[in-house]
Amino acid sequence: MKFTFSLKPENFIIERDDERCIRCGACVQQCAYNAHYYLEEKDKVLGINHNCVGDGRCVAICPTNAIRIKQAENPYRPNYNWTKERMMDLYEQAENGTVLLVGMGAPTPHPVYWDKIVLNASQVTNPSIDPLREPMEVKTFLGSKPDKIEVVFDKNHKPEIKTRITPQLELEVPIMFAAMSFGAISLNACKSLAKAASEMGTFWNTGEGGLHKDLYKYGKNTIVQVASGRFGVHVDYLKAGAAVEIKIGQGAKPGIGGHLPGEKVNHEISVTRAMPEGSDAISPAPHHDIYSIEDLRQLIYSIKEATDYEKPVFVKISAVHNVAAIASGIVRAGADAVVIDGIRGGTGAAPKIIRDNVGIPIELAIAVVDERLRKEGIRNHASLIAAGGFRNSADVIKAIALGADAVYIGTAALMTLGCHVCGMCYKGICNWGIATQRDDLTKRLNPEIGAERAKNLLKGWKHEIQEMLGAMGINSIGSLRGNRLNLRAVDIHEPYLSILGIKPAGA
Amino acid sequence: MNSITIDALNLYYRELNFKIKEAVRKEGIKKVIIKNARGQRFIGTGLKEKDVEIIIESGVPGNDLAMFMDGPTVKVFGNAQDGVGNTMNNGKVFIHGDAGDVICYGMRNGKIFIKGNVGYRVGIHMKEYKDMIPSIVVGGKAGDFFGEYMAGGIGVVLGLNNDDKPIVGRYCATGMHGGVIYIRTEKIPTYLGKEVKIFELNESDKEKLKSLIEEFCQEFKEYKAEDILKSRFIKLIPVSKRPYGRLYSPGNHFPLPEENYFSNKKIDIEKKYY
Amino acid sequence: MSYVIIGNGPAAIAACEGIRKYDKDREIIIISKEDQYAYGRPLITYQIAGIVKKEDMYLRRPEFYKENNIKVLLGKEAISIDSKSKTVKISDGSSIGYHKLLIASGGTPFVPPTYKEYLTKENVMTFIKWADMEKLESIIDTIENVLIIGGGLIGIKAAEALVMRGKNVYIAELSKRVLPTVIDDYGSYYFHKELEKNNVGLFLEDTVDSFKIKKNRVEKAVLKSGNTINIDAVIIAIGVKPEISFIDKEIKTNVGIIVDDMMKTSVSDIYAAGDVTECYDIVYGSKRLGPIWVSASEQGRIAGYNMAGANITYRGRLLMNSISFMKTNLTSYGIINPELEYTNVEVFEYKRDDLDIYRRINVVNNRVVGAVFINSIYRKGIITRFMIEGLPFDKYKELLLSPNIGFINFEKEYRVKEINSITGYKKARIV
Amino acid sequence: MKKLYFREEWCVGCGRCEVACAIEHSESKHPVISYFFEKVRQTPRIIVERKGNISFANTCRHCEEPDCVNACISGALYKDLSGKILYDPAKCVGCYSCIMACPYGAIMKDLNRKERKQIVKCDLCNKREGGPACVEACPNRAIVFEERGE
Repeated sequence: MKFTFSLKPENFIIERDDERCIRCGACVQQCAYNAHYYLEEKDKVLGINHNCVGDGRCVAICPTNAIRIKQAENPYRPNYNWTKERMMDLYEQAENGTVLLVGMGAPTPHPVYWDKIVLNASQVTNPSIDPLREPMEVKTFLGSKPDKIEVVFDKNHKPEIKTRITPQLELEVPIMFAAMSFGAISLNACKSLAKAASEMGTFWNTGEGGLHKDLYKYGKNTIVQVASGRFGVHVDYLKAGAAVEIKIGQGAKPGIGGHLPGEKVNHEISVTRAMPEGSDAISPAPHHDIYSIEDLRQLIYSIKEATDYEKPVFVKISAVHNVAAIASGIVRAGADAVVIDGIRGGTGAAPKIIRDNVGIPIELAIAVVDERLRKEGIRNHASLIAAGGFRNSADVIKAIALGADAVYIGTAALMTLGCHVCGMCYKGICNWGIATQRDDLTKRLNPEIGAERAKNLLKGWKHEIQEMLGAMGINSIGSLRGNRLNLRAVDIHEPYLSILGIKPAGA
Repeated sequence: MNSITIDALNLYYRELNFKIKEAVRKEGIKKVIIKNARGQRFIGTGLKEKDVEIIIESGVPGNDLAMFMDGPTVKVFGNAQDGVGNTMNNGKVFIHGDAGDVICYGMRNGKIFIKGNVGYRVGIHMKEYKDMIPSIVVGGKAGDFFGEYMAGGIGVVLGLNNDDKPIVGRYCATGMHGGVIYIRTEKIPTYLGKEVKIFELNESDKEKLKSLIEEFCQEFKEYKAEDILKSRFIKLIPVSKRPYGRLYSPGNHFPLPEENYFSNKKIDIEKKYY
Repeated sequence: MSYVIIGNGPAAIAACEGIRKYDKDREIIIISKEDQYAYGRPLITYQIAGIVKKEDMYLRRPEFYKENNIKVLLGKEAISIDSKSKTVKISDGSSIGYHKLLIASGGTPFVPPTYKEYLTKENVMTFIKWADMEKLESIIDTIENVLIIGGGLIGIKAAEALVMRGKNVYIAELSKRVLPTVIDDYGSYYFHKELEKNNVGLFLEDTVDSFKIKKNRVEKAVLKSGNTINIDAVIIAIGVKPEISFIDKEIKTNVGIIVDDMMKTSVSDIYAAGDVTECYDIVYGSKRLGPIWVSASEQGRIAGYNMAGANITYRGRLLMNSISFMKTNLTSYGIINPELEYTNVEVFEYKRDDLDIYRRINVVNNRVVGAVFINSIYRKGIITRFMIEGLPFDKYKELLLSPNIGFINFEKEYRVKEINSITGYKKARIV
Repeated sequence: MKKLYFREEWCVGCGRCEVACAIEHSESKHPVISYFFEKVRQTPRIIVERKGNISFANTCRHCEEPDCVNACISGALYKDLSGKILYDPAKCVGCYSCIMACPYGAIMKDLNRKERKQIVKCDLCNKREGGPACVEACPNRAIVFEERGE
């Protein structure tokens, strides 16, 4: 162990119940951060607190539950301004002079409006519906909807739709797996999500890392992403997916590009991304062929041209100050769906200062975008997909009531695979085999298990959504979309009430 | 010869591209000649047929010529606009004139030859993987940000026209972390990206360059390969495959495990099991 | 007509099981010289030492014979075989007709003529049979000093039993070290050390010259070297030889009965298995004697299969021995001292003093031909693969010499196939 | 017959199967009690081999033609009617012939029973409901208990 002088105190304290520890060595063997150590001479297992990141692998793996990980208290004088975290960050930068990197979504105490919004339920005046006995439609179609539908009758008086419907995605449940690239997460994690999505009739997203050859078979449940780095983008890739998503921004790091460190670029990634092994995979901050809405339209249509107008094209942006105007531009540029990623959206690696301080909460963004598109009369031209920190089915249904068509879940999906939100994704040594490319770690995630668990989550949420809809007396999720009357605010003040477009509880 | 001529005058880009695709895919036509191009976008976009030739005989094709293209050859007898060979996967493009900005952005393989000048942000983020090595040869001069973020491939600027502009604009090769740029010049460009170093050409460089320039001269017949190759070139290659590796916090307080704890070495297996 | 088996050891039992795999009906008759059901002869040591009870010494439960329709003629000896009339004549005068005959008579203790007369004395015995055990048991409480003639496998196990009973043991061995057949020169040092630790008197390159008798008991032994020791009992443990005194001249024999890959003798319908045979040895590549338990069981089983009509061949015997004396244990495989037969022998040794670990691997032409492991038994059975399959030594050198022998050093394909084998390891016996 | 199969690609090398095995064969079947307070600390019948990135478990294959049973001098090892190779410690004299003969290295000395030489081997958790304990303990389904072949 390195013995260096550092001002940074430990983050976690490893408590081991010595009366329960049977010296099996599982914790030592499993911790890739080397936070456990076996002293053979004394037959003792020791913890190295400094190394602990609190990802709970040892806690889960210990056969006798002998390990507890505790948050280390601030050893310094308490100070409201200078919290332990701020001091730690400062010391870290004083030591290294670097940009602080983080993984996962922002843990900052920006208000979570979901928690202050409550749902309606039917009582007496209109009956609630029992989803166990009556049909309850949660199927959702994503894509541009025509302004009107023209129907003609042929000679035999059979109706026929004359209007040309642009390609649509059919979702059995309005929840998709968010873009996480092969690179940021392991191939086994991708496989888990892809399998779960295809079994649940929904979609997963490749992220910007291309599509590994093993994943082409899940193509019809795949959304392929085109980002500024254009990694792994070629015609076959575009055609392999069910839809193409142009990534302009990401909620966790609006305005900056991605950066996959060279040590994560192993053989498989290098094949998939078509770049040399060990080389940094840098996605520039902007797309260098998009400097205007007009340029965006050009990219959208070049993709449509390349895919023979068979695939819907999505555009993903992060939720920022004038998101409504931007979204309007995107819809007018010809996107079939707009994806908005809020400030709590996750990431494999982002500068901490950006993640925690740039962007706006997704709740507000959905509300303003939906409102603006309606006002401009173009809401039907594109679907609205929300992303960024969805934690449960209530968040999903509230987002839909605010105006979203569907949501992306990223962190929640990873948690089904074992993620404990330790936020060390950028290190590339994820103990759960998710955000890593190290062979010994990636094999800890068996896609058979991962897919089952991810699928279970979607199943559970789907049932819950049906229950909530039933309680509201609604039998189709389409009737809830943008139906803000079913929402009430508790403890939200003007002007946010008017931005969200919902009434306070009791009103 | 199995060919077709399309008059593009007054054709909407979608119609033109539809016609090209129909001809190539359904009728098996190997040579498509386009007359009177009027800035129609996406010509050749997403085409995969290897031995197809698209020749733009007159007029100017629009943006994103040969985008995502994977095999065919495109020749333009005139100027081209922005985005030529954007994210191109394979094939060849010859432009007998100037081209605009963002040429060969994120290009994965294939070759682009431009007789005249190019605009800004050319060769950004070109890639490279094993024998997939994209290359661009610019006969004239290049604007700012040539080869920015370049991750692989070969960029060549020849500066064959005699204007007094610098051969490449400012910030050439900024953030470059792979590939190589050859510039035919005596002078070192100004504001060069700090991620690259300048070298003289070695034998293998000369060979690579020779084959590219020969191909260039074969198409653009007024130039002689021997003459060009006689001139002095400089080579720019990145210092590191990881230009920003140190900018972000390494978080070095986790010593990476060298040897797994329960592996043979650490535990005295003889004591434990024998 | 029944299946007739002469002998009642592991080969006989395995043969019964082998027969019953293919033929559930036909009666099996076992002719047993001893008046006991099949028991584990090596267990005599442990019975004397008090580790097993007499009733636990039987190889099979009593019901086994009934369930499998096996008739055992206890205390009857086969006197001769008539292959023409297909009958076996037995000691009570009757003869039994056989359908298929298996000779599994095993070995008989070798007692040099000079000692033969003493065997009638009440404190002199061999150490192989049930009767020996009972004889020793009857006097065990009255004796103090015991002389064991022979420091081979039987001698060492006898010594262990007696040491465990707190007796004062002497061993007289003709060669310059104990266990001459199963251990190399250096390895025997560990046994000498362990014997010494347990106060066993060792007389090497020495044997008994004469005994002094008093009241039908041997009282003193005079050794060739001139030493005289007071003793209360003598165990003659010089070795065994195949019991072939009764067999037909037509059956081809050398020292033992020569058998083919299907355990057939040169006479049709007569099979042989166990210590009595000379069968193909994988490592030596020739037919030879190899009186070991594993091979007896294997041969018995193969013979059983073939007697019942199956057509199964034996890959060949791999010599192996596992023996321990008190805290020191030894496993050895194949050719222990290949120097005697080959010129290009490579020997790889490993010693560790604090734990008394010793490993030796003999390699000839890049093949493992023999190995000795002392106090180093952990997973060492894996080495049998190398000797049976002839795997190249240089490729797996690391594996074979590492203390942590395992499958991890094999190629992925091999180990995945092997550790997931559906039938288990078959190559050893059936090709 | 159902047997244990090991999927190397999913083994994480944690050794929980070894622990589960020891617990299952203990008297109390309690992880902590069996380790600290029982007279005999159980030796796992399953072995996890590790080297670098590779790890996998392996144990007795319950061979059709078992070498260990052939080698057993006391009848302590036997094949039961279902085909499992089982072990009767009462009959075992500790000669280690089975260890010598097993080509899988799947039989081990009982490390913790000091007063008497014994061995341990996989019994496929013979009497346990729900199949072998190692299968349940594996966090990544690297061990499966199933019927294969004919």
